[in-house]
Amino acid sequence: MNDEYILQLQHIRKEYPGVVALKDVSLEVKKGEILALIGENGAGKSTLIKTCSGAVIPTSGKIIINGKEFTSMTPQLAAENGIAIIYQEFNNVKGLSAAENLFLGNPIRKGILVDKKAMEEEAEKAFAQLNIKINPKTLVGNLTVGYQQMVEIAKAIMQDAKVLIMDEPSAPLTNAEVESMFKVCELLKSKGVSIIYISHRLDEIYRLSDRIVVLRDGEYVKTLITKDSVVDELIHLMVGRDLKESYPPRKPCIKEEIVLDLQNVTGNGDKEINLQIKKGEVLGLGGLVGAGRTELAQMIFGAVRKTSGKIVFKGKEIDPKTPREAIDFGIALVPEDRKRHGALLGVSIKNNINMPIYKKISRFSVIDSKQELETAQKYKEELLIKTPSLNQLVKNLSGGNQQKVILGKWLAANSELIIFDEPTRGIDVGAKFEIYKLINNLVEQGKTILLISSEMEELMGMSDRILVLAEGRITGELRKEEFKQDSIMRMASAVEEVKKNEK
Amino acid sequence: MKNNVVLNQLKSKAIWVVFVILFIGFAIANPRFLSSSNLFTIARQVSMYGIASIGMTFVILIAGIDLSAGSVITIVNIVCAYLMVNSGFSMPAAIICSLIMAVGIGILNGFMVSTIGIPAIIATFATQIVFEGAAYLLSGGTPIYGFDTRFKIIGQGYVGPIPVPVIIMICCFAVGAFILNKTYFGRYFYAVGGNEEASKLSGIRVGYIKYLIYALSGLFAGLAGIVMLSRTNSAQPTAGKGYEFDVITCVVLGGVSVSGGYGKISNVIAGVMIIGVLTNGMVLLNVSTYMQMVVKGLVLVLAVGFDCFQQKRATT
Amino acid sequence: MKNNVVLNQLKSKAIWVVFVILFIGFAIANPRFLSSSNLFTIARQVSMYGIASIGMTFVILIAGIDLSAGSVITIVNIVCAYLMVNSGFSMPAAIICSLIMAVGIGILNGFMVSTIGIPAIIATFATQIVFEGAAYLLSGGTPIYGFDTRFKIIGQGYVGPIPVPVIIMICCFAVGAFILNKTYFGRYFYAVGGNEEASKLSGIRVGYIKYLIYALSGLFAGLAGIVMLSRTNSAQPTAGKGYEFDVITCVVLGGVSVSGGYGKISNVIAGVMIIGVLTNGMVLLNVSTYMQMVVKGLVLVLAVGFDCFQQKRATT
Amino acid sequence: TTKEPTTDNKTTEETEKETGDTFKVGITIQSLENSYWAGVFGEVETLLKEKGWDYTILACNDSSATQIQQIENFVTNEVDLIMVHPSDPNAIEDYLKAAMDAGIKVMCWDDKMTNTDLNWVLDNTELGYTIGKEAANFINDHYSADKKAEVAIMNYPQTPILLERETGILSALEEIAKDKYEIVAQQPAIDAQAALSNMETILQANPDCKIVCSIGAGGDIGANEAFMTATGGKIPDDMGIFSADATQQQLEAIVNGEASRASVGFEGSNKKTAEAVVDLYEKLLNGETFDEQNLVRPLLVIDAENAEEYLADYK
Ligand SMILES: Nc1ncnc2c1ncn2[C@@H]1O[C@H](COP(=O)(O)OP(=O)(O)OP(=O)(O)O)[C@@H](O)[C@H]1O
Ligand SMILES: Nc1ncnc2c1ncn2[C@@H]1O[C@H](COP(=O)(O)OP(=O)(O)OP(=O)(O)O)[C@@H](O)[C@H]1O
Ligand SMILES: O[C@@H]1[C@H](O)[C@H](O)CO[C@H]1O
Ligand SMILES: [Mg+2]
Ligand SMILES: [Mg+2]
Repeated sequence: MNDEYILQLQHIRKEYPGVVALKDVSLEVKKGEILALIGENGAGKSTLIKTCSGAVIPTSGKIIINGKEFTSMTPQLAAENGIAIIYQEFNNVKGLSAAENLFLGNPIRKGILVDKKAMEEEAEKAFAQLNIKINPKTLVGNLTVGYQQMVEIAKAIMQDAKVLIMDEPSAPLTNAEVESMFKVCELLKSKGVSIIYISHRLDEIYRLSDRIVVLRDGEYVKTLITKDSVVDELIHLMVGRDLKESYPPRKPCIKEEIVLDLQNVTGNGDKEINLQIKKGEVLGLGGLVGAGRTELAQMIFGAVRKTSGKIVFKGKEIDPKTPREAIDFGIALVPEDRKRHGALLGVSIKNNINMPIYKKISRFSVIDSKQELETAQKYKEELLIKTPSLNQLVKNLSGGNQQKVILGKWLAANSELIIFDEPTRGIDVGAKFEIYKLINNLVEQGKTILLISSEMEELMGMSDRILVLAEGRITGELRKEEFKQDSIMRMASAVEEVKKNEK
Repeated sequence: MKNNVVLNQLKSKAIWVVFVILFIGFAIANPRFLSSSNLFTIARQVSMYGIASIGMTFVILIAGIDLSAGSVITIVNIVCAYLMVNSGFSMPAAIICSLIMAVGIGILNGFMVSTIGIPAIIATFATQIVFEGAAYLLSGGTPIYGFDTRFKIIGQGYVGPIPVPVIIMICCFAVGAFILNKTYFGRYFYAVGGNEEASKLSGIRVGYIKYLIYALSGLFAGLAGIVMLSRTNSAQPTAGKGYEFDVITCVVLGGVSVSGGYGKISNVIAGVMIIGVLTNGMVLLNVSTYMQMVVKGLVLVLAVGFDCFQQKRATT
Repeated sequence: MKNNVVLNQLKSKAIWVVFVILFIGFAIANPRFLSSSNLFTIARQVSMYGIASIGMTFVILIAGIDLSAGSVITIVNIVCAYLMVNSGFSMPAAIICSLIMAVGIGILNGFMVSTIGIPAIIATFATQIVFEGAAYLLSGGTPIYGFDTRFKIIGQGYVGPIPVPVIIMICCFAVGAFILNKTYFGRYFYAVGGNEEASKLSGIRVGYIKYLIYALSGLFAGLAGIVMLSRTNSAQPTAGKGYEFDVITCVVLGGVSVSGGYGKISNVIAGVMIIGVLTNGMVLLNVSTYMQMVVKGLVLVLAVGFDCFQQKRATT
Repeated sequence: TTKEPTTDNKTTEETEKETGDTFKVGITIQSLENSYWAGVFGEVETLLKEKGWDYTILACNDSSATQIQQIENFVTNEVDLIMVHPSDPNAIEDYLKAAMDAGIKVMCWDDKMTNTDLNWVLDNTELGYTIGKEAANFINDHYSADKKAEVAIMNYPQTPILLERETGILSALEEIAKDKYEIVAQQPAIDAQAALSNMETILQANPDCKIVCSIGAGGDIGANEAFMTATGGKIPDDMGIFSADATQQQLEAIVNGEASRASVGFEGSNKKTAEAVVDLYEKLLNGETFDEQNLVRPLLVIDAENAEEYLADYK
């Protein structure tokens, strides 16, 4: 065998009841290279890399690490052979400290005793290297999603692996954090570590990778040398067609009517938020992790109650105490944490889409099953949800398709105001484009949108106006013509200013 | 491919396979087992488990548990009898009052689990001992009996050849299946069982759903209590003792996931039948008490184990 | 700010507050309660709960449950007595053999839960009834007695003023706390309880950990059984009946989360003490059995409810 | 005893009050799952309340460890008398000794124990034999070697004394009705609910089973309900249930000509039993001594002939 390859996957096939996730996929990783793995949602990327650790047992095929052939893999074996993986789903233990999570499964020991102190010291160092401020003693459950992901990254790096596999590591991170992660990747590469990097953000792929492997529908499509390839080709390979612009144009559709008017809304970590959104407007909310955007969305949606201030919706003051009440007023929230808050994983696509409207489509509590099916069918087609059947459980869908199901649910609910919290996180370019078109459709139909996004490009590309939050306060507003990355960043990190104002 | 479909069908119905095996086994071991009168006897005997199992199915679907089911049966026995015998209530009035009380106990469970947030296993265990104590206090520990003879019809009557309690059970199963498959709140049960947080954010009033489910569990246990009272024609403060575990066993045998979100009434029926056939068959074969315990434990492990093993193989 | 720290400390120790309130309440209601002999009596009485609660804490930490704990106590009673009386084993040999058996039963639970994948509540319930039946079969239903008088020391002896079972309990608590806080596998218990999938993918052999935990639960229940046997000096096939629920109650009172991942031995001690003080105090106040059931249920709800309510407020 | 000095220090009035009126009694019994116990102790409670005594009645649910705990707590509480119905007498001997050493009077119900002032005993094998004898005589009257009686035993081997009772029943049948019967089933039936269910099944396996011997009230009541349903209330002459306990419900069934034929009682009724036992408490507490440590309780067969008389006692 070729010694140059540190990891080889050969003829991997994986079948699930009713689905073939991978059909004869082969892939090689060279020593010290960064290999990008890309493909649409459901292409089989996560499934493929999971076979490297035995988290998924392939139906057939073999795994060769450093020339050694494995037919059955276990997490222990993978670790022993120098493979470290950051999975797409979080894999930390909320009840243990950040330090203990870093050493999960491999604690620093003195005999049967754990050496907590040593682990905390090591953790300090690891976090410093990544340029993140986390107290090693904090329970991971008390960290934000972004920090949890940083712990994951630190954990994988700590393992001194020969191959580091990262499945959409940047999805929950903001730009600054992504930057420090890239630095670490480059450092590792210079030390001869190989990296498999999965992401839907093509700019990252171009910045980081040496070669790109494209998958489509569970099949290997092509390997490209990054510096010799162009984006359009890449997109074409991924989605099997051409995509022209990245942000579809929309007709001017902003009306005079003010749909949402927040007056001094305070609570849930936010202070005195004032904002207005007009009918048909897309209002972007920018900020760093912990800025309090999700928190604001939760209050508008009734998931958490505000402590003071007024929410005026379509001219009437409302005070939603539960999401149900907010939904009945016509408000919807597409949450950022898809698995925990968005989709009902153990329930079918059809049921998920109909969930907010079941009561409406029932007579004397009995569901009108024809209408139920029609609704689900409609949004499956509209959103191009990739599935063999509407009865498929959502947990068996790829991440991006899960997100589409959640969108379908709120479209079905016919909401007036839709709050999108990181709507394209983990979504492939093709689907992203679909979602942008959808957002346009929605506002053109007279709906109103509050868009929270940490992707600066997206925020600027899609919003009519941007408000920036920092530390729970609004620190600035930008009209379309003023959109500039630095302006947003300056406002987002205007922490000192905020503190001064407080005094 | 076709073969595979049959196999998959069989797997999802594994519990029915276990049932059929047991059934055939007993039929061979004792020919009387198959007599129509014995089959009706089994159906009559399981009717109370069947009725109570529906509420328990709902509860387990949302990853809860109702350890108070046995106590509800007991207190319904005592209260209904007390009202008829000592307070001069008419039969329907006594039944309705005691069922309302059963629902009330369910709501109390709902309050503790949903509003206060006490784990179901603890909340319903507390309810269990409180109402067991209350049943003793109310009855003074002695049986209450001497009801209107019409009261017997519920547990001992027949419509044609079919025992009334069996008809009640079938109706309850139908209602249970209807709720789960056809109504919107039945859908909510699965949703809440699968992911409470996401359900809340999809607009489901999770708190209410929990109240509803525990109230229904109380109601079905109460109904089982009424049937039991009519069958024994005498109320004992020990009537429902330990019943909850038999009922939970039926439900779990029927494949309802104790971690919530999955389960079907049709398979619960198989679970109920297995317990019925097993108990009946062992007495028919005059198996001693001690051995009955051992055998029940083993069958439980084998049946559930077979099911779990299948599923484990299917998912990795 | 400082105030807040004190408050938070208090909250995380809410169960100790409940304990102190109960303690002071009983001390005021009946002065005899505070006599040193009564306090030692309480400690001696809870020793079996305390010992068994450690294994149960481990099990509940991984979101499991061990309904067979009571049965293990029973069968250890019967087997140890049988070996000493009928098979002529020496005292230490009999103790060791029966503890090995207890561990074996735990391993069996581990096998069913971990390897086959049967839900813990069902697997251990099956074990419970099988070994309860087995205990009857072995003893023929009658007590076994007539041990070497030295055997009494374990459950009835004293070292200075301190009862031996209390010393055993304290040692067990120390071992339990040591395992959970200091050893690497103790930390794995939290990991597995908090996120099984992540633990597996991080290279923790989750299967082994489960075996270990159920085996330890068997061991601690077995130890409790030996102490009980020495205290009663006679083995009965009903010895441990229903014990598991008292033990689970102690553990949950002690704040161990039934959904796994969170819990501390120090608070479990408070849970054990509450049950002990409550049982003792109510007898001192002449509360009858029926009322005791009602009161126990209420205290359980209030104590756990208080705790849950605090936590609910803290997290929203 | 240790108690005397304290009484000496009190004024005569107080002394009189203490000896003449108020005592503190602790009672621990095996379980309340059986309606006999619940019934008798309901009456005992009424009597103690009338007297104005302090009392605590506890059930140990068949657990010796719990019973020991209850005895210890009674001792701490300095009761004047402890009455035990042992779950397992061997287990509590030591602890009763400690109670006696603390100057507490100790009485045992049912077993011949050592460390007690008085044992109020029942020979359970004898009791079982009496039940069996009634059944055997009935079998002799209605069945023969050619037409054997099919007998079902409602037992409860989980409790030792009830196991003894079952043994007694079996030996009486064997001695008195040899060859004229066949035991077709032995199934547990501590409560009416289980008994009913088991009897129905037994009737399926053995449709000609018409004789039932039960160790207690639960088996009697449940089997009676099963027979009444099976025969539509028309109980044939050769059908009969023979049992222990003689509770009101059982006596009413006998009087009404249902399947229950005879039940072996003790003092006659719950009330009489309660009076008898409270009377013994009083005697013990007033320092009376008994010639024999074991006071054997009478056994009383109640059947159609005398049932009315004892039933009157309940009304
Ligand atoms: N447990 C499972 N059961 C059935 N089908 C599954 C299961 N896991 C994955 N699949 C299917 O396998 C296919 C590949 O999924 P995978 O998660 O690997 O996609 P992906 O490329 O990682 O997508 P994304 O970019 O959205 O994360 C999908 O069609 C998915 O529906
Ligand atoms: N469960 C929790 N326990 C304690 N603190 C929390 C918890 N969840 C969030 N926080 C805190 O709340 C703050 C807001 O976090 P969050 O990431 O939700 O903000 P955000 O503005 O929505 O971020 P993003 O820009 O990623 O949307 C953070 O400072 C975080 O530490
Ligand atoms: O166990 C009890 C007692 O021994 C009593 O004395 C008679 O009835 C039985 O049920
Ligand atoms: Mg993926
Ligand atoms: Mg956020």
